[in-house]
Amino acid sequence: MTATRTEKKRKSDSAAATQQGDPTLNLELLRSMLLQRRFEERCAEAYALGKIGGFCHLYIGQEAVSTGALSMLRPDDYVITTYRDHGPALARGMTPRAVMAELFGRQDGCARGKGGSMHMFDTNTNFLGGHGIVGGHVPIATGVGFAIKYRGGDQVIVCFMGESVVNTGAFHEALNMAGLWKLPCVFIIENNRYGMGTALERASAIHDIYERGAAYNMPRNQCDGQDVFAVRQAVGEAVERARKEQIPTLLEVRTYRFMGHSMSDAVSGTYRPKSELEEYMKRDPITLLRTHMQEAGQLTDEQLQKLDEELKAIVQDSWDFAESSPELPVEALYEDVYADTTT
Amino acid sequence: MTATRTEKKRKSDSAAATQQGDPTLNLELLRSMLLQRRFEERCAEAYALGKIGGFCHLYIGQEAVSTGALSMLRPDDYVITTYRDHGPALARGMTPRAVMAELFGRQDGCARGKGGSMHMFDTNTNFLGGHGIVGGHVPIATGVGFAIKYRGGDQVIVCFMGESVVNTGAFHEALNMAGLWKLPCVFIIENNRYGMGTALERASAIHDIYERGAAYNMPRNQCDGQDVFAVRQAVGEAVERARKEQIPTLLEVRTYRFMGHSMSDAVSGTYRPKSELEEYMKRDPITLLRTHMQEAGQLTDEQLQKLDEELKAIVQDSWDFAESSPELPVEALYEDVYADTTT
Amino acid sequence: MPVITYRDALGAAIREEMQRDDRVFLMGEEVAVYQGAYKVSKGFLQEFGEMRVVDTPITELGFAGVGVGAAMVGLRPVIEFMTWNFALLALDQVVNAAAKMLYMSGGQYKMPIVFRGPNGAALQLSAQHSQAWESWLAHIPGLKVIAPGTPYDAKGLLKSAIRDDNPVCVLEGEMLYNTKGEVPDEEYLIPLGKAELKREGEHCSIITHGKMVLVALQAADQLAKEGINIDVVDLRTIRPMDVEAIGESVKKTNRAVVLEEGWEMCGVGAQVVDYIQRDCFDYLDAPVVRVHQADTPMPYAKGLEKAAKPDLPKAIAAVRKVMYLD
Amino acid sequence: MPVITYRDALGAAIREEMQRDDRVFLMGEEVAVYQGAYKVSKGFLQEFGEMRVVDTPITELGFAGVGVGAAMVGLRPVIEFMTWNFALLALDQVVNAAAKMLYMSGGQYKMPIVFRGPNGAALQLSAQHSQAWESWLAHIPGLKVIAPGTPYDAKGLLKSAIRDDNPVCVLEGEMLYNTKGEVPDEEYLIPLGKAELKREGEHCSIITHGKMVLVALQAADQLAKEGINIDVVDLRTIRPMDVEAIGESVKKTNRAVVLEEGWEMCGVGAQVVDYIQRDCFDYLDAPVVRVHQADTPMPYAKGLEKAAKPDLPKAIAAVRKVMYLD
Ligand SMILES: Cc1ncc(C[n+]2csc(CCOP(=O)(O)OP(=O)(O)O)c2C)c(N)n1
Ligand SMILES: Cc1ncc(C[n+]2csc(CCOP(=O)(O)OP(=O)(O)O)c2C)c(N)n1
Ligand SMILES: [Mg+2]
Ligand SMILES: [Mg+2]
Repeated sequence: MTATRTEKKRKSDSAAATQQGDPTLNLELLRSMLLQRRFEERCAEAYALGKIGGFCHLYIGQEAVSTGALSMLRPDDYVITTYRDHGPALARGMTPRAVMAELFGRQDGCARGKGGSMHMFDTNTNFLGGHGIVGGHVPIATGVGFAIKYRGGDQVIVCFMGESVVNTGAFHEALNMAGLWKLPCVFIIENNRYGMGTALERASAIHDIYERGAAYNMPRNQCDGQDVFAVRQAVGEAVERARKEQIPTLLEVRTYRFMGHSMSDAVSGTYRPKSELEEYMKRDPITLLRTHMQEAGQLTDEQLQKLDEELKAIVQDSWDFAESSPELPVEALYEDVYADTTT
Repeated sequence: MTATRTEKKRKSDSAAATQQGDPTLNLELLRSMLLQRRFEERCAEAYALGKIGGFCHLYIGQEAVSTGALSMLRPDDYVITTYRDHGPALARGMTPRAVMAELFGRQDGCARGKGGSMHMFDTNTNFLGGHGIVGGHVPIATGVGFAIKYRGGDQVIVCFMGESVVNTGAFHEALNMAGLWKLPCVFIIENNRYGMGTALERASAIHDIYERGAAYNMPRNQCDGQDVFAVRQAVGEAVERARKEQIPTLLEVRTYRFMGHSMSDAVSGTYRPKSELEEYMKRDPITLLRTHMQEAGQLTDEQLQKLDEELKAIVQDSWDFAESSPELPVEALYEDVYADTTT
Repeated sequence: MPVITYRDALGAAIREEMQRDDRVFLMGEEVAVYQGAYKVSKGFLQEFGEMRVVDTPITELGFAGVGVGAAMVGLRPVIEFMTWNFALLALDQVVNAAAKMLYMSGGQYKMPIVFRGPNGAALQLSAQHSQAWESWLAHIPGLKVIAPGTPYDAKGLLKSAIRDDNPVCVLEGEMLYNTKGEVPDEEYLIPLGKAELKREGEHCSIITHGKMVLVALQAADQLAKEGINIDVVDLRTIRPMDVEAIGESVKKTNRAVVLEEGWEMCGVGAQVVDYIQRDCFDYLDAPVVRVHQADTPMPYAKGLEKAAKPDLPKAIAAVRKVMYLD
Repeated sequence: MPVITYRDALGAAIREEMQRDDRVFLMGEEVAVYQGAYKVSKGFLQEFGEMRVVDTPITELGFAGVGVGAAMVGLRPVIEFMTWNFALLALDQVVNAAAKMLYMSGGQYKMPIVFRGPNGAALQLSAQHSQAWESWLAHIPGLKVIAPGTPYDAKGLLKSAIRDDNPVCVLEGEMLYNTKGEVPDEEYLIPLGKAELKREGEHCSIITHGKMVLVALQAADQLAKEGINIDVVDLRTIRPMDVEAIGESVKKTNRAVVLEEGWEMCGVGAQVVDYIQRDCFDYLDAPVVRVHQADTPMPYAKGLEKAAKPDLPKAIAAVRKVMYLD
């Protein structure tokens, strides 16, 4: 039952080829990825200006993962992730306004300004957070898979996580249950090679971490996380398996973060050399897609510039919106502690 | 680096053959196993009489695991296990008197009567307990392995655990660190097929659980836990690897418990049929060893009977000792909460 | 009225709610095939099937999180911990996920989940298996915490807990499961957050909850023979605590004993004392006296265990002390 | 006397103890290559090497247990939690293993281990990253718990903690790491279990610990201008608590405010109130007033976060209240 990697790769190649030819789709993918990039750039600026506070983890460099994966979902599917959540939130279709207002801690934020950078939530898009405890959201994802199966639905849940998560007990317990009970979960490891300052190789006894799936009798796969088509291919297969056969998948997506771990961490230095960063930046997921489209004649320079300006304007709008959104009144402190409802 | 199972098996066969011919050794093994059996039988009796209280988990049926494994250790090695600890404590060389007095909750118990059935401890034999939280002692074992390496010693630690433990987060976190840091730990899963009333197959996504070792880059193996020679062989290899190369091993030993989970659980019924129990009892580890010795002409009926009587007398002596050991004075309640020493 | 055990009262509460609402399910170790470690869910697997009565691997953290996930998307999990001792492993999910989800999400994701299981010491289970966690849980905003002391309260409170849209921790007592009491056949609910005056008296209040309610009632019986009449306030819910009921009682009796199973430091009793001194400062005729477990891990030896636990003689001694009778 | 930061005082304490005793080692996330998440262990890897300064995977439960195992066989681990928020995952090892090992083993296995890291809220870190755990830890017999508020105390207490043969939990403050104070070059130790009177005054006592010590001192400064003189009792150690020091102060001032960072219910303040009403019943001129975090998870929004936290205006208001000045 466990899928082998080579099988997957073969299927990938042909299917991906077809996909890569679709200009409308490609434009959508590019738009989604570029929106995240422009958004995060402005977040860095807002953080420096003190408009955003607390811990703030940017998604720059990893946009092909969120966009590729979430482009394979239906609106009624579920998504859950870590504190590195701005990118996935936008890729899922949450409005830049709601996300930016949340970052600014304002009333119109997607969590009323109570969650902040690490805790984006949105019932409209079934976006289940934004979680701050490393590993903590993985059992929650298993629980969502359980609920889907309980109700006899054909939804799936996509659970993103950093590669450090695979060493946590929560991951192990959650994946064992998902494998045992055959739940429609797609576990996506965003392997950006570092958990804060700790390289994967210094934290995990094995380095091809998707192989951990074997311990849970789970199909597993690995793919290039800078190539949005590769991500779509691998996630698409996993989603289909989850939706049709209720079989979970562990997917390792190899990517890299172009920024520091959080706003308080240097981009390079103690734990990774500048040269390594520069090497990886050559495979910027947005550049890869853009170049592909340009070479295929799907995108002119002019179109690109227009798109970029449009997205910048959207992000500026989100900033303006956030800034004009009211602060919460002090009474709001005591709201949302308990629901005052029963069934 | 990971050892394959077939390799191991091959080595086993020849080495085991030599071992099996040593009558002095075999008599020691038989004595150790039979002592545990007779001891546990009297525990059941003492429990029924109310002399032992609380939770009490007997080891009957699994004696080849403790005896086989611990017969491969040096006195300065370390041992740690779960609440099912009377057998391992005796096999490690703790006196029946100290163990029985502990069970009776008396002053001369190995933990002054404060630990009870689940918490046997003994600094003399480096017996590190007796732990009640499923999975909790596995990171502790990794820590002992760490300390050995830290000091540059060549000791090893043997960590016994039930098969349910492999699903816990603690197991995963501990084995990853042991594999990553190459610590001299021998993790022995006593797979008696059930965790309380839950069959392994209903709790673990994979059923050959020693395969979990692959996730930790750890040599792994499986052996027959009713055959004391097979246990010695497999543990011996693991101990040597740990001692000489500081490489940990995950070893699954297939055994069966002949009693209920604890004294309050029926021997068979809801979760396992009587017929299954009877089938397994045909492979009583003591009968297997005894028959082997008898067939090899190493043991006469008379010798066996004498041994049995001697062991029964030892157990009776431990009972008498325990019964005459004083109750703790009430002030003792407040002792041992804090050490009043500093360094 | 029918007389049933605490165990069966809990079982009936869950069964009725599962019959009423198919979003309710029971999950935990040994709840299904084994019929419950303490047999609260006897017959459930047969009645509701394996999708609604779910045996888990030994993964307290994991299955608590599974419950949280299921609750986020609209199910109503009842998560059984074999005992709360093991729930220590799950507290990250209880505290960091369940208790905060509504808040962190700005009111979007409700958390209708029940965490339940036996709490506190049974008999000679030693240090790792004998802990009372109510003060820890009560510390956490976002949680509700109940500790029923009788079969009647157990059923009524647990049903309310299952219908509540917030995470509710239910602290049962292994030593209570076999105790009996009247429980009507007709459906009833007991509101969370309301204490009950279990016995009326004017000389001294005993404020207590859970397993210790029985001890308090026994103390009241015994003291009544000497003409000392005790107001026994059973908190029933620890969070939110019925501060008014405490105040009413103490303003009447002017003396209070707080009786609990757990440890002293930062225990539930400490909080009750704080409420009393805050609200009844001018009414108190003596310092409040607390009765609680000795400040040690629980020993195995029978005699020491007895010495460690709060019990009837200690409760009576406390009343005598607060009344300056000795 | 040299003036150094709280961060460097902690670092110096660990460094000196590692130099003194080669059984002492530091383990945790990011302590080595990254030089410490909050840079307490800056330079350690270079000085002591990777066997004594050990980066772990993200496995709070696991590496806490590794520490316990190492301590059982004679090492003296200093386990760093990146923050105590994450230590929630490790509490089974802290409570069920470390705190009970000596007791369960009948006095055989000592547990010379330190668990340390920042505790409580920093700035806008939101619900999952802003919790103060002292009351939970103080609840547990077998643990010692310290919460230094100044660089001087941090160094002296941490050194004592490392030399203690019991498990000691050290609650630091992320917001304190950059604060400065005088710390002598010569070696000194501060005994665990002793409070310090940080300021003398006769009108009211403020009993506090950790981060709130600075707030209490500011309050004292400000109130002094109005002629109100405050006794500031810095507990320094939460468990065992210096009950005598509390009593002495309150018997002198007859009024007390208890100021802490954590939540109200079953908080450290509740316990302090209990000690006060027990030992100073006849001395109190007013109910003790508590200041603590609002009874909500910590919100992200700056304004709400400010409203949730105990601070100088709230501390002053509490003193005025307990002195019936408003
Ligand atoms: C249980 C826990 N321990 C520690 C932390 C602190 N922490 C936050 S993010 C992080 C690194 C996580 O790395 P990874 O999972 O690879 O995700 P990435 O940040 O690379 O996306 C750490 C250690 C935490 N939030 N939770
Ligand atoms: C964390 C935790 N959860 C639950 C329990 C209750 N419990 C005690 S033993 C046991 C079954 C363990 O089975 P296994 O590991 O196979 O060991 P065996 O009893 O078969 O030797 C359970 C569920 C516990 N002690 N600790
Ligand atoms: Mg990473
Ligand atoms: Mg078993």
